[in-house]
Amino acid sequence: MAPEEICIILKQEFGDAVADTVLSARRPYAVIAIDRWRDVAAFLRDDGRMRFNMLQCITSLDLVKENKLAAVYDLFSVPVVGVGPCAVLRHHFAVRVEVDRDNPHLPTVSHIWPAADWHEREAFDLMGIVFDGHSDLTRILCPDDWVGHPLRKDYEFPLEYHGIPANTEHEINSPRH
Amino acid sequence: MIEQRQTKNSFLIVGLVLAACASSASAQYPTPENRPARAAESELNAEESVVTSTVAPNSAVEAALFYLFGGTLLVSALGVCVTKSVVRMATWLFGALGAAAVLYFLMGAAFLGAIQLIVYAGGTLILIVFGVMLTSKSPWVRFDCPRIEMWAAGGVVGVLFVALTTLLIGTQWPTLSAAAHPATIAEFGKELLTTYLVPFEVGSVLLLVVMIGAAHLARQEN
Amino acid sequence: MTQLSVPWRPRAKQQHGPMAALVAGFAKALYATFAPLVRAFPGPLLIGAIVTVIVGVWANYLVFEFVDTALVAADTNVVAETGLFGGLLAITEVRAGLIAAGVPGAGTLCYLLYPLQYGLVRDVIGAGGLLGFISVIPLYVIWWERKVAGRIQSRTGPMRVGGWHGWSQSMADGIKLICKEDLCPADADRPLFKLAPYLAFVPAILAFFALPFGTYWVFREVDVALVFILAMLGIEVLGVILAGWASNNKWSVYGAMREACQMVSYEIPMGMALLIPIMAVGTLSLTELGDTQSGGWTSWIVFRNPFTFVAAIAYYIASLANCKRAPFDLPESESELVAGFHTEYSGFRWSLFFFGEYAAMFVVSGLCVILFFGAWYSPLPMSLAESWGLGDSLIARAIKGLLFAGPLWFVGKCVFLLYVQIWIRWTLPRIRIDQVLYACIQVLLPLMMVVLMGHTLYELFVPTHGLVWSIFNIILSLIGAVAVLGMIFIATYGFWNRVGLVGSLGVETLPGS
Amino acid sequence: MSIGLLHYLILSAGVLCCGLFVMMTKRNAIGILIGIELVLNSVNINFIAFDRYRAGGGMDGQIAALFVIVLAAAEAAVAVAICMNLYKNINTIDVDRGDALHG
Amino acid sequence: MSEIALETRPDPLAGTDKSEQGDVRTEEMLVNMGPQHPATHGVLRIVLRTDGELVLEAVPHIGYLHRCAEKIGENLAPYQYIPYTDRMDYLAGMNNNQAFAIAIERLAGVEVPLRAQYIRVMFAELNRIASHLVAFGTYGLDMGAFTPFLYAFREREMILDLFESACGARLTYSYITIGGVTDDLPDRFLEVLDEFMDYFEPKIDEYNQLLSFNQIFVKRTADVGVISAEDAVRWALTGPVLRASGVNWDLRKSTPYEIYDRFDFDIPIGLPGGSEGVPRAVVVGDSWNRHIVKVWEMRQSCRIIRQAMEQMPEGPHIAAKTKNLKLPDDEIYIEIENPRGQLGFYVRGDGTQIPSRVKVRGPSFCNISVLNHIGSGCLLADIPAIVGSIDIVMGECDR
Repeated sequence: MAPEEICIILKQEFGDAVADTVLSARRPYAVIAIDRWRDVAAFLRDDGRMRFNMLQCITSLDLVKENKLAAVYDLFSVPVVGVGPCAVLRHHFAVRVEVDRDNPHLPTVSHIWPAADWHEREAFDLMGIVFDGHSDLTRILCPDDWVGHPLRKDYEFPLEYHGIPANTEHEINSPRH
Repeated sequence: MIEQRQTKNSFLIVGLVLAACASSASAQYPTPENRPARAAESELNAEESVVTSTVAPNSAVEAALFYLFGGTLLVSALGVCVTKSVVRMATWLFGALGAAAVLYFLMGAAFLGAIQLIVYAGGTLILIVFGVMLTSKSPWVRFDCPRIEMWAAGGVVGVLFVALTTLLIGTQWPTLSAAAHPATIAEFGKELLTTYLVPFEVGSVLLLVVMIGAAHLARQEN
Repeated sequence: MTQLSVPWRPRAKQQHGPMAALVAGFAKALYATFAPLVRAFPGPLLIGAIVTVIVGVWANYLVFEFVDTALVAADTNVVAETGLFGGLLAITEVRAGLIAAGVPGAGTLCYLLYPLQYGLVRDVIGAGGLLGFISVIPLYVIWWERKVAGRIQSRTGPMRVGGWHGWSQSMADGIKLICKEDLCPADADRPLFKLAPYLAFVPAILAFFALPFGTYWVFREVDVALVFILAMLGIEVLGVILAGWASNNKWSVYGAMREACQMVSYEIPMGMALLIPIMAVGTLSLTELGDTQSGGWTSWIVFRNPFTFVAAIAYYIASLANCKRAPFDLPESESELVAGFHTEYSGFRWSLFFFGEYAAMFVVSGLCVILFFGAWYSPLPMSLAESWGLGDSLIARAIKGLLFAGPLWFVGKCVFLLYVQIWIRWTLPRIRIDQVLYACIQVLLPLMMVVLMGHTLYELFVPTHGLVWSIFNIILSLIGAVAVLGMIFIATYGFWNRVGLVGSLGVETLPGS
Repeated sequence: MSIGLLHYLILSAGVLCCGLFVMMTKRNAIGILIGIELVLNSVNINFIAFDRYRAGGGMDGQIAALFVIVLAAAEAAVAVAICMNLYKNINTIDVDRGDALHG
Repeated sequence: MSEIALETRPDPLAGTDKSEQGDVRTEEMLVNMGPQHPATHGVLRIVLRTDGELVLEAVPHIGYLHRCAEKIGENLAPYQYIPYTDRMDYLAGMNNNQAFAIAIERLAGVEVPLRAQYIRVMFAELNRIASHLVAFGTYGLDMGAFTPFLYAFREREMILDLFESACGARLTYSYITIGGVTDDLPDRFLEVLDEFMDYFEPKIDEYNQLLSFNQIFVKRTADVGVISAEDAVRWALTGPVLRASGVNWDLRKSTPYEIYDRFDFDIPIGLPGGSEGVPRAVVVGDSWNRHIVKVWEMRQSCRIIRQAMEQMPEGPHIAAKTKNLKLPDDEIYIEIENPRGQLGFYVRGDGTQIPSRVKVRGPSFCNISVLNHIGSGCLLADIPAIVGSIDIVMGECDR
């Protein structure tokens, strides 16, 4: 199914919850409002026309200009033998959910797609988006006591971590090269 | 409360053992004169063995080895007493078992010595250490015993030892020369399957029962 | 150069103990002396060394035998009365005996031979020789394992140390290990941690003292040799368990538990497999067991009847498990348990475990050879040697030793079985613990029970010298011959058709050229 | 000096006393088992010593010792199994804690 | 916020039989497997809750090799970022280069010459073979078989020799770059490659004999760590792990990128035990299938390479303008089939040369997240079997 059709169906089903659809871009996506996102997600997974059974990736974005953070969900429909006739759809689609940059709270979808578990942890770790309802929202790549969320545009790298100097070139008068 | 009971138990055990020891030690040990029929036989054996035995060590060496390994045995046994960690106790026990096996060799019971090593040191001891590993919370399990109880037990055991030693020294033991019959395995097997056939079979059945029972006990739910 | 301020404290330079320094110095001197020689004449030196060892050992044996003869000639009861301190003959008598035997140089020789009538002296010499052998065996089995593994894996294995195919690699490794720091984890049970390697090492050594290398080539002839050796192999486990426990490391404890499970269960089928030759021959003495197989390779116990054949294979499998060799190397399985029971060990203590393991490998192979594969007898029957009428001269005995029977054959067969162990290790993956126990308790044990019963019935009811016997014997012998030849063929085929070493597809043109 | 029966008997008395002491003072079930093993060993030394130093043929003492070893192995197996059962039920192998009959 | 009814995490013991629970019960123990452990293929740390040899829970912890690859991508022009991509999955550098190159090409609208595409596909498939050889060898190592490892590395060396002849590097190639490949093929390259293919293809059978169909190996891996097709899709597992679960899904076939639609090849998927060439004990989605799918894929890669060699056109090897590309104010997300699964690159431009966001979807990252789900209730020795069969590279997992 083409992205246009998916957007039309989503608009039919959820109306205003589909805040925006970007179809002209190289990679079409729909922007979904936060409050309906979980319903949309469940619909995308379970509806016979959608069957997005595989959540490939959650990309967190720092939209500084709009003072927003965003999470982009890339969904695939993968044929699974023996899971109904609709399971042979081979389309993919992206959904973007935007949150306020100062208070970034998103509902989790890790119960819908277990794959979201670690992606959400990563988005939390590196971008600071809090996924409400996530069972174990801890840092995944950075150490547990790390300060700040490195992928934000205003992030400043610390000069020292537990006594280990970072940015060693500037700190130590050792010959370079 | 607990201590009292424990101490009482100790006294009970010691009393029983003392009584048993005393009764057996005061009994008249059968001397060669009491059993003339066997005596002749043994003399015959002894004469033969002087010629054929190649293992009979000379008495000074035997004494040296006895003191060496007897000492090891005693030290190890004392080590078991004073150690608190169970695995270390098992290690001391290994020393005791090994020394005892050497003493068996020294007394000409080579088969028993080997069996002692293979069954006790190779089997039972490993079982014990295994049991410790399976049932220990922290690596070093210690269950401390109240000091009073230690002293009480030590006193009781000391008294027992003194009593036993006195009794042993006081008894008239028959003195037979060191060159007794060297037990060959063939004889051993023959005895086991003729005179001692019933105990032998009972023993094997017992082992079977134990095997099943132990497996059942360890597996049991709840 | 500016000092980098690091949050960790730089470690003080490690101090070697005087003993380690001494050993290292000695080894260095040894190496400096011999390495150039070996580099110059690798082949002749190696062959020369082997010949020297064989001749030396044999000469030693002949001297002992000679003294015995002389003593017996002087007094028939002498052997019996010779205790650890009690020598009976005076020097004059020895000299007289020598002169009577027509030995040249009796005047000086008698002084050399005189001490040999003391049991203690002979024991010390014998124990020294045996210890030398035991310490060389693991070194060379390790070296050989590395060479074989290299060949199997299209590598070369050690090539540098010592010159010729890295012949002294193991010695270099040993010296390195001795000089390494003897680490003990802070929370370990120190005394047990330090004791455990010896508990694993010493029993393996003790087992050699009852292991005969030939009819008279045994340190202590005891009639319970077999049980004794089994006991020693069993005690070795205790060291491993204590090591795992005392390390206070969870992986070590896992290794120890696995070891305990595996050993205790595999000792049973192993013992049962060993019972079969014992029943067939009727003795526990390894020397007697070996001597019944002197009639050529068809008289080997493995070919005695179908049940002994199965028992030999079962024993070999159980023995692999008993000395922790692949595919039963669970106690130290590096991909699961880091290094199992010896995770925390380093240096000398670590190497003790390996000494013990390789010594035990030799011992179980030796048992297998003695009990099933004709002990120290060659495939040719001894009767052939007698029919040649060689007599009893030195040369005749040398010919007999090389062609018919002798420690060389024993060691050779052991080395072949060791080779098979190595071969298996570098070919097969590792079994899982539940499969190990399943294989033991539900496969090997019932099999051995059936075999034991079958063997008993066979021995009782099938005539040992009849048509049936001959047919079985011939069939089994052929199977065995085919198996051995097949192994040799496969090995040779693999060797000749080996693929070139890594990187054979050389790059000729680099970018930009 | 020559070693006689008495030496072995005194030695075994010493080991016996050590074993009893262990049985009395250790709270750990496996510790008590170790004490029992010591006692059994002292018994075995007695048996074998009597077998060696007594007059008369036969090897009754050795065979008795063999049976003792067999029984000790059996007893140890059962005892360790009981310890594990105890541990499963009351989560310790302290014998004083196993006084209730609800196990 | 927690009024949302969530699926509870699976009970670690739910999968095990009741009789197993009643077996000899010992102390529960927390064991740290890694980050320094021989079986964790780098710096993966798995916290195991065990009862004796039984694993009740296996929680993977990652991040020990985090090198801020995504942050670096926000500060470099794409052609400068290419060398960082092959350091992510260092066993499949070519494929990583290719993925990022394709993402930038699609975003910036760069046309790639046909010859360059053929060379790319050829090298990507060669690298797939090399990567699967490592996976094969190290899996043998995890199972305690040391020899297949060295055989696999011997063959891999030859592939690396070929790579070296083409680009001078043996591990981090940066060969596939934006708009094509950095250099044209060296002289005689195709001849040598042909020689290698002739040598290599029969070797696959040898490996199978030595390891894959070895009874012990089959016993160790069959029916171990079974992932059902539904689970595999729910956890977004990709690559051989997904296909071993019986899902016929390969981006080279389903959404062909580059010129994969010009080749004739099959997608090997996991087969149930008893099918042709499959041992009886095997179950779809178990470790053995995950292993064998990789071996079968090597054969398919050989087919693709042979076809690419035949069809290799003449022409330029790189597009005219590849540097100083202005990235439009737009975004792209592409995925390609890496040896380990689907490697995704999200790139967002903002009108300058430097992307404003680069996101990497690492297949190892997603694949290893399923470990706790399948690893609970198995034996300790099965954990290396599962981790090894999932075939992770921590460099790409942690990025």
